[in-house]
Parts: sequence; C-alpha cells; structure tokens
Amino acid sequence: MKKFVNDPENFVDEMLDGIYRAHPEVTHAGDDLRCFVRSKQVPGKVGLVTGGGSGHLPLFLGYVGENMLDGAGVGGVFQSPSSEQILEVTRHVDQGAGVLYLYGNYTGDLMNFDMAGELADLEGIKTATVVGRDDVASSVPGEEHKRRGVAGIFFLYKAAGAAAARMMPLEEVARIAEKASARTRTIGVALSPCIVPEVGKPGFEIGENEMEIGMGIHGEPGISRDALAPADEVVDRMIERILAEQDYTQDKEVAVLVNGLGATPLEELYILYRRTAQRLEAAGAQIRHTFIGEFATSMEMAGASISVLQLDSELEPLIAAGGDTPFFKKLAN
Amino acid sequence: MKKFVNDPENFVDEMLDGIYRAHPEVTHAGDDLRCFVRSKQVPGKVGLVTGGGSGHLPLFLGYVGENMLDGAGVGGVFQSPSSEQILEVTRHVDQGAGVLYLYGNYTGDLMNFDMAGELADLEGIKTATVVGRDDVASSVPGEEHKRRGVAGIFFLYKAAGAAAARMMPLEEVARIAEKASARTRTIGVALSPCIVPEVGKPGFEIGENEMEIGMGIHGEPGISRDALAPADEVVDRMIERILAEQDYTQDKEVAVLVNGLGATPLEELYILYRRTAQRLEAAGAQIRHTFIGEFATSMEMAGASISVLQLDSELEPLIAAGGDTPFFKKLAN
Amino acid sequence: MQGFGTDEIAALFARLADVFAAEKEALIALDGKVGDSDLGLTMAKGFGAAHDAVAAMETPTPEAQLKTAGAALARAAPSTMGTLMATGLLRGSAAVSGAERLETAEMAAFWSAFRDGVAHRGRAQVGDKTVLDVLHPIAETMQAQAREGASLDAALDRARVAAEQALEDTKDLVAQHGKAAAFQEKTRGIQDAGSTVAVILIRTMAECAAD
Amino acid sequence: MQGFGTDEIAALFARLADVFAAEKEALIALDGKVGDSDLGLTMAKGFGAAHDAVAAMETPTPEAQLKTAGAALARAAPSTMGTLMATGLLRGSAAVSGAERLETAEMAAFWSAFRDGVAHRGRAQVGDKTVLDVLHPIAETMQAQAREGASLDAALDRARVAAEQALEDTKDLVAQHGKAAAFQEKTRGIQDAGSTVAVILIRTMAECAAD
Ligand SMILES: Nc1ncnc2c1ncn2[C@@H]1O[C@H](COP(=O)(O)OP(=O)(O)O)[C@@H](O)[C@H]1O
Ligand SMILES: Nc1ncnc2c1ncn2[C@@H]1O[C@H](COP(=O)(O)OP(=O)(O)O)[C@@H](O)[C@H]1O
Ligand SMILES: [Mg+2]
Ligand SMILES: [Mg+2]
Ligand SMILES: [Mg+2]
Ligand SMILES: [Mg+2]
Repeated sequence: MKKFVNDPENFVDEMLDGIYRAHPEVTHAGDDLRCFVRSKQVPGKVGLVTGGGSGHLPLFLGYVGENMLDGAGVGGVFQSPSSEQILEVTRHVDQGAGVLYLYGNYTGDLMNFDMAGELADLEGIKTATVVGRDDVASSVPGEEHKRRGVAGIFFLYKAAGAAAARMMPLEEVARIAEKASARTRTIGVALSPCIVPEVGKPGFEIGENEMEIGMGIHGEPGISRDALAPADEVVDRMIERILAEQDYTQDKEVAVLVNGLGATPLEELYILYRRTAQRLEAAGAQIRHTFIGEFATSMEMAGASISVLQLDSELEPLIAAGGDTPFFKKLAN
Repeated sequence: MKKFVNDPENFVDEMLDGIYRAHPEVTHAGDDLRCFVRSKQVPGKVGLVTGGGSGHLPLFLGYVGENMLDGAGVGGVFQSPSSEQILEVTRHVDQGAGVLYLYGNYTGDLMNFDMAGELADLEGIKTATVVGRDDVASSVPGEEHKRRGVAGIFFLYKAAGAAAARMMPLEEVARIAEKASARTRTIGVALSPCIVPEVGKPGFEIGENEMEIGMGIHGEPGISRDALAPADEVVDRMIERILAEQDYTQDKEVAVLVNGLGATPLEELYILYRRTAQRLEAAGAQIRHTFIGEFATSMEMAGASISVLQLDSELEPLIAAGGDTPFFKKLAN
Repeated sequence: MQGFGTDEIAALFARLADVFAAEKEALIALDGKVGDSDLGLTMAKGFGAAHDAVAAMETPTPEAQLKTAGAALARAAPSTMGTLMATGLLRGSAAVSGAERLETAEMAAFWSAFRDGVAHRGRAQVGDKTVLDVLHPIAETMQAQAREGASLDAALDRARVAAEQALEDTKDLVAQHGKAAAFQEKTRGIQDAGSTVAVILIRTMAECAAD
Repeated sequence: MQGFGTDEIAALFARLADVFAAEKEALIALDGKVGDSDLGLTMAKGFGAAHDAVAAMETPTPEAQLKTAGAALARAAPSTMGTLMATGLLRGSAAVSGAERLETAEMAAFWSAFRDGVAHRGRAQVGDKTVLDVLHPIAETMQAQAREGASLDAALDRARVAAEQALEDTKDLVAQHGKAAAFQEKTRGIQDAGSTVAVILIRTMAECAAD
C-alpha cells in the first residue's frame, strides 16, 4: 500500500486535524472531529447537512461553506457517519428554519440519516431529506430510486446551497434539491482500483489494459468491462447512457461536470471534456456551466465521471451563483 | 499505458481545445493553440508570461488569469515551448509596460525564453526574467542558482501577479518576483513514476515499497531512496531540508503549499499538512497562508511536495490578495 | 443453563468480540465478493466496542447491557450491518425490559424484536438476500420453541440449525439491497455476507448457553 | 565529392530524418539513464520537421536551407538539444552566407559557428559533459583539415573519428548541466546523450560525402 499514512486507524481523524488547522472557516461541533460544521452559521437560514464515508475528498465535507452546505457527518473511509454524529451536526446547524439532509443513496447512509432525523424530530428540529441518485449505471430506468449517488450530488449542493442562502424555506429548498436530483445524470469509468487504508490492499482488480464503465465510487461493479479504448470512444460509450435519459428539445441548457476519481491527470479530464462538449452540442444541448476537476474521488482510483444537469430557469441562476468553501470556490456569474 | 488519450501526438492540443471550450476567459494568440493568453489584457499593466512543458496542470497555464499571469507558452509534455511561441505570447500581452518572464530553471526553457527575449528586444518590447529555483533537493546551498523550479513557483506567480495588478512598473514586479523566488523552498517525495503519453511507459521505476525524497517533477533523481515510512516521518525527513535554510527568528510568517503530484489523494495531503504545520510551528514559524491541493503535478505520479515561502511585510499582502483563473481561485483576505 | 443473566451476557459479548476478531479476514473476503470488503472491519470494530462498553458497566441489567452494546455498535460501526445490528440490539433490549434473566421466552421476544427492528430500519423483505433471511427463521424458531416450552440451550441450538440452513439458502437468492445489489445475477451462488454475521451471532449465543 | 550543394544538403537532411527515426528508441533509452527519455522523440521529430521544411523549399541556397532547417527544428523540438541544434544550424547558416557549395573551408566555418552558437546559448564549458564536448573537436578538426587543404570527404571522416573518440571520452566526465546534472557522480561511466547526437550528425554528413 503506497500511501502517506501513519496508523491507518487514524487516517480520517488526522486528515480532519489537517483540515481544521488549514481552514479556520470550518470547525467541529462538540468534541468529535467528525461532526464537521461551518465556524459561523447564518441565523434563520435552512441548514444543509450532508455526510458519508471518507475517501472521496472534496466530497463530502469539502462543500461546507458559504452559499453551499452548513455541516457534514464524516464517516470512516467508505463508511457512513453514525446517527449520533449526524444528530450532533443537525443540532449545531439548525437555526430554527429546519435542516435538509442531502446525501448519496447508500444503505448505510440512509439508515443513519433516517435515525438522526427521527431523533432530531423528537428534539423539535424539522428535517427533510433529498438523496443523490445520479449514477445511471446503477439501475435501469424505472428503478431510478435505487440508483447510487455519485459526483452529480455536487449539483444538488450547488442548487440547494444557493437557494438556502437566499433564505428560502425548508420545503422550497428541498423541492429545488429534489428537482436538481431528478435532472442530474452521471456515468463513470474506472481504470484502477483504490485502497482502503485499514484494508491495505485493493478491493478488486482491473486488468492492465481494461476499463470498467459504470463502476461505483467504492468499486461497485459497472455495466461493462472492456479493453481501454481511445478517449473519444470512451466518452462516446459513456455519454450515450446520459443522452438516452435526457431530451434537449425543450430545456437545452445544461451544466456539465467532468470529475476525476483521484489519479487521473487533469490534462486527461480536459481531453474527456472536449469530446463530451462535442457530443452534447451535437445532441442539441447548450453548455451553460462547466466544472472540471476532482469533485468526488475514490482515493487513488484512476478514472473519471461525466455528470450532466439539465437546467431550467429556476436552477440556472442557482448553479451560476458563487460559492466559497475551503475546497470549492466559484465567483458568481 | 492507462490513460484517457486519443493519438498521443494530439495530447496537448486536445487538452488545450478542451480548456478553451470550457473557459472563455482564456484564448490563444494567433492560430497556435499553444500561445495561451487571457482573453482580455489590462491596458498599461506589466505583462507576466510563463511557460514550460505540459503534464503539470494546473502548472503552467492554469495561473493565467486575474491578479495572476497574462500568458503562457505551452510546450509538449515535459518539453519547453519554442522561442517563437513565447515571442508570440509576449507580443500579445505586452501593453507598453514590458513583460516579465517567470518560469522554472530548466535548460530548455532558459534557452527558449532567452531567445524570445532577445527577439522581443529587437521589436522594442522590454522583458525581464525571474526563474523559479525552489527545489532544495536539486543543488546544495551555495549553488542555489542551479536549482530546479517546482511547485513553489506558484508563490512567484501570486506575488508578481498581485504586484503587476497594482500597476507597479516592470522593475518593481521583477524585484518582488525575485524576492519571492529567493525566499521560497520546496522539497518533494515521489512514490510512483509517470508516463509521457508519446513514450507510453514509465521513465523509471520505484519499488513497491519505496519512496524517493527529492525527486524532480520529470523524474529527476532525488537525494535518497528508502522504504516508505509513516507519513509523519516522511514529512520530518523532508521538512528538515527546508528548516535548515530558513530562519524564523526575524521573519516568522510563512505561506505553506502542500502540493499533490497527481495520484495522491487529497486526504493524504492533509495528513502531510498536519505534520508540516506541527513542525513549522515548533520551529518558530507562524503559518499565515495555506494552500493544499494539486498545484504542480507530474501527470499521474503519486507523491507530494512541501513549499514554504518566508514572508515579509511586502510579500504578505501580495500572497493574501485574491486571484481568479480557470484553475485557481482565491478570495482576497 | 439458567438463562442469560448479566454475567452470561457480559461473557457473550466478550466471546463475540473474540469471534468477530477471528472472523475478520473471512468476512472481508466474503463481503469483497459482491460488496466493499468492509464487513470484517466493521464487525470486529463494532463488537469490540460493544464488548468494551458492556465490560465497563457498573450496575448492569440485561436490558441495559443490550442497549449499551447496541449504542456502542452504532457509534463504532455505522455501516449497513453495524447500524442494523445496533438497531436489533436496541429493539431487543426494549423487548426484555425488566427481565433479570433471559430464558427461552425472553430470548424469543429479544430475537423477534431484533428482527423487526432490522426489517423496519433496512426496509428489506424476507427473500431479498439480506441478514433478514437468517434473522427471520431465528425469530420464528425461537418463538416456536418458546411455545413448546423448550429449554434455552435446546431452543438456541434449534435456532442455530435453522439459521445455518437459511444461510445456505441465501445462495439461491439475488441481492436486492446495498452494494451487492449492483451485482444482480452474479450474487446467485454466493452466500450473503450479512446473513453470515447473523449465523455467527446465534451460534455464539448457542455455544455460550451450552457451556 | 564536389562539396555540399543544395542537392547534397537536401539529401543530407533526408538522411538525417531517417537516421534519427531509426535511432529513436536508442536515444530514448540513452537519455533515460540520466535524463528524461525524450531525446529520441525530440530528435526524430525535429529532424523530421527540418527535412520536410528543406524538401519544401523552391529556390534553395545552402545558407537558406540550413536556416530553414534550424528554424523548423526550433519550432518542432524546443527541448534542450532541439534548441541547441537549431541554434547551431542558424549560426552555421550565417557562417556560410553566399556560398553555393560547401567545401572543406566552408564546412569548417559552419562547424565553428555551430559550436560557438551552442556554447553561447547553453553557457556550458568544454568538459561539462555536454554536446559541446563533441562539437568542439569536430570544429577544431575541421579547421585543422581546412588549413591543411584536405578534401571534404577526408576532412569529414577525420572529424567523425575525432567525434567518436570524444564521445567515448564523455564517459569519464560528470554532467554539470540539464537534467543529467542531478545524477552527479552517477553520470560517470555513461556516454553523454547529447554528444551521441552530435556524432550522428557528423557521421551522417561524412557518409553523405563518401557516397
Ligand atoms: N436494506 C437492507 N436491509 C437489511 N440488510 C441489508 C440491507 N442492505 C444490506 N443488508 C445486509 O448488509 C450486508 C452488507 O453489510 P455491509 O458490508 O455492512 O454493507 P455496506 O458495506 O454496503 O454498508 C449484506 O450482506 C446484507 O445482508
Ligand atoms: N547547457 C547545456 N549546454 C550544452 N548542452 C547541454 C546543456 N545542457 C544539456 N546539454 C546537452 O543536452 C543533452 C540532453 O538533451 P535533452 O534530452 O534535449 O535535454 P532535456 O530533456 O533536459 O531538455 C545532454 O546530454 C547534453 O549533451
Ligand atoms: Mg488526486
Ligand atoms: Mg490528480
Ligand atoms: Mg460492505
Ligand atoms: Mg532529455
């Protein structure tokens, strides 16, 4: 295992210690480093809370900041945070306007957020839940509710974050997040596995010349394993899955996210973006916003994902809005 | 070779095509995609031009933008841009106040920037040159002029960029860049090699359990190859080299950059930062500005570098200033 | 045996901590087939924490021990199975409220509540190839044994047999939940990882009772 | 032979393009020992471009051909060696200004200017284990041969011999410049990559002259 780690058991907490040292605009609620919150909450604003396993930086905690989220429950590597931690974060960020839970559609997270929500309810804190379920490879059309949440959840954060910053009420923020969720599609491709520090070796293998389209961000199996093709062909095979589920005759404008899974150089992401843009434009879409880089990783996995959010007049200005977190900065445009 | 590429010969130009599609705030001077410039130049401002080989994104072109640089000559992977390309960029960004060349201390770049400067001079464009030479592993003290430029050049961009944006004259901007250069130290560690697309295989090997401290960003040999140690120990061995060359009794404030070389997860960079901060503070330094992430990569190389800029009252506000490029955004603070 | 009192429950969690530490690699490998390889880690960590918490109690009752164990598990291992096992223990604890010793009837109530908690929290159905497929026959067997007035060690042993059979039967099922669901038909022929944990639980309990 | 006229120079660049294409892997391997493995790529690309540019000229003179080749090389391969070889060609071109055929005297002037250009641009000294260590004896030998009134093919062959010896001698030196400098003492025993390119140049030129 070629990693910069000390005791693998301390991986997450030492990482958090580093983050808190570097970024005074975030802190932890109470003693538990894993209850990650903004240092200053905005009075009266709906609180946005996410959470999930570690190993995906900047996901999840990296989106806690201005115009984005207010807190995150930080789990172990690829592990859900506990309901207790989520509850602690919930208490901290609630400013009387209620709290929206925004996280990826994984069993462990679902159960722990549900439990936290039930406990928060007993304490008089109103919560609502919207899950990211953008990974088209993880269930067939018609079974969208079973899909995993991957990089596209960034769009939910962006839209809901900007909506909450405009002081919209919980129901509205939840409706907007839900709309963004319903209109986001992602497809990924992996070229290499990743290593959970406490396990110390790759959880699966990909042959020297193979790629797996649709692989999940924890190494969940995808829809095809083939010989690695030229970049344009890889994009072509991926984007088909998205184009099949989005129709640009009415709402033409889209936001695109080309995300690196960890080890893939930024140069290659731009090569993938080039073809993605060509294909989307050929399909009648107009690219209004572009995000390229590492937004949701799987440790040192090589690979990438493409996410497309189909905009409408309500979502567009929310995606255009600025954002400022230690890991994500966008000027308003 | 596990890469998202089409014809490796087109690697750089397809990457640039992707970048221009995604970011309308940058463009190319003339027909050559590799003459990278801001879409809007600032009248009367000193032009800042960098350049160097591709394969290091966001270095070099990623720092072209507001409060930073004005243009970059884009070379092939790990290759200098040509003097002709640098000259073309120089002509485009010159706004009558002259042009400062800011690049890394490598033979190929030195020769091509020198040639471009000589040609620009014939055309009546005043140029000055400051090179980044921050890699402490690449020459012993006393031979600093021979050192390679690596991630620490970011501090030169930041300081000179903010100075030029304040409409300082060429001599002043060059003086400030030179000061930042003289006060910046970097040390790197590599865990794995990288692959130049046109070569198709790694240029060197690092054993499964080895690390090389001081390796250059093109795989130049470092100062020691040892068994991979725990993260804190790796930092300890690296930071010694920097501490030996900086004395914090007078100027205590520093800016720190923990840079990922490509494949190393952000989580691990924060673990490295944690120890770096501990050690710097123990040595009497006060960390005033922190930058953590991928600032200067070597394709898919696993590894990291630590850079420390020792601030003074002139440099501090320039590092604190905001910056806005497609690849780097910082709000003023 | 005279049922599970506080000593026996403390001993049970000590033993579970050992067993899950010993089974760590096997569970990692099993979960790795159609999952994310974490089950060995989470169960070892979770039951280790449960044991530590129970061992540290000063004036325990069975109800409090089970609750403490569940809470510790939820905190230490908030994975799917960690959370489900924690939920089971918390619900089971409530079902034996006030009891000083858990005899067959109380143990049957415990397992029924355990199963119901898991079913509620996980929203899975019997047959979905989850831990529920083993918890359900355990609960049903225990209820039947209680109705028949069986001794605790006999009842637990019958439940263990039923659980082992049910585990074997999970091989024929196709996973509908969690990370395994992505593997669809490929999960056929593979024994469910979470169900394996349930078998370890009932087997260890039966062994404690037999000692 | 009657010296290098425009046809011979065109043929020389055609041959150099072939030779560097053929030597690509060998130069990659050589540069890889204490460098970044790019030399084979840059020389193949650079001399390929030089050949294309020269072949496309309509009314060439030797001076113009050498200048065109140098400019094409600078554009196509702006690496250390690409830039140095381009500088050498450009300076060498200026040194034969007006000549219709390059005889021994002109060729000696060409190589002296070539060497001086490389020395100026690269700021290296003879003995620093660079291409200069081969260019210098080439230039000196050509000058001596010209003084002695040697024929061009004899002069070039003597220069080739001197170059090959000088290349062998680079093994004893320690690199002071470029990427190799980082390897310090480890460069001892290894033949300098750039110097190998200079030997290929003079050897190919000598072969053209002998044909
Ligand atoms: N919705 C569910 N309800 C009940 N059990 C489930 C559910 N989803 C998964 N499981 C069980 O959890 C086991 C996997 O546990 P675990 O490794 O902790 O999951 P994960 O790593 O996905 O969080 C499966 O083998 C299955 O028995
Ligand atoms: N300053 C210099 N002056 C002359 N020749 C040099 C200089 N630096 C390097 N060289 C030559 O260049 C060769 C390496 O060329 P090349 O591979 O193009 O360099 P790089 O890859 O470092 O740009 C060396 O073997 C040496 O002969
Ligand atoms: Mg990375
Ligand atoms: Mg990377
Ligand atoms: Mg699992
Ligand atoms: Mg080289």
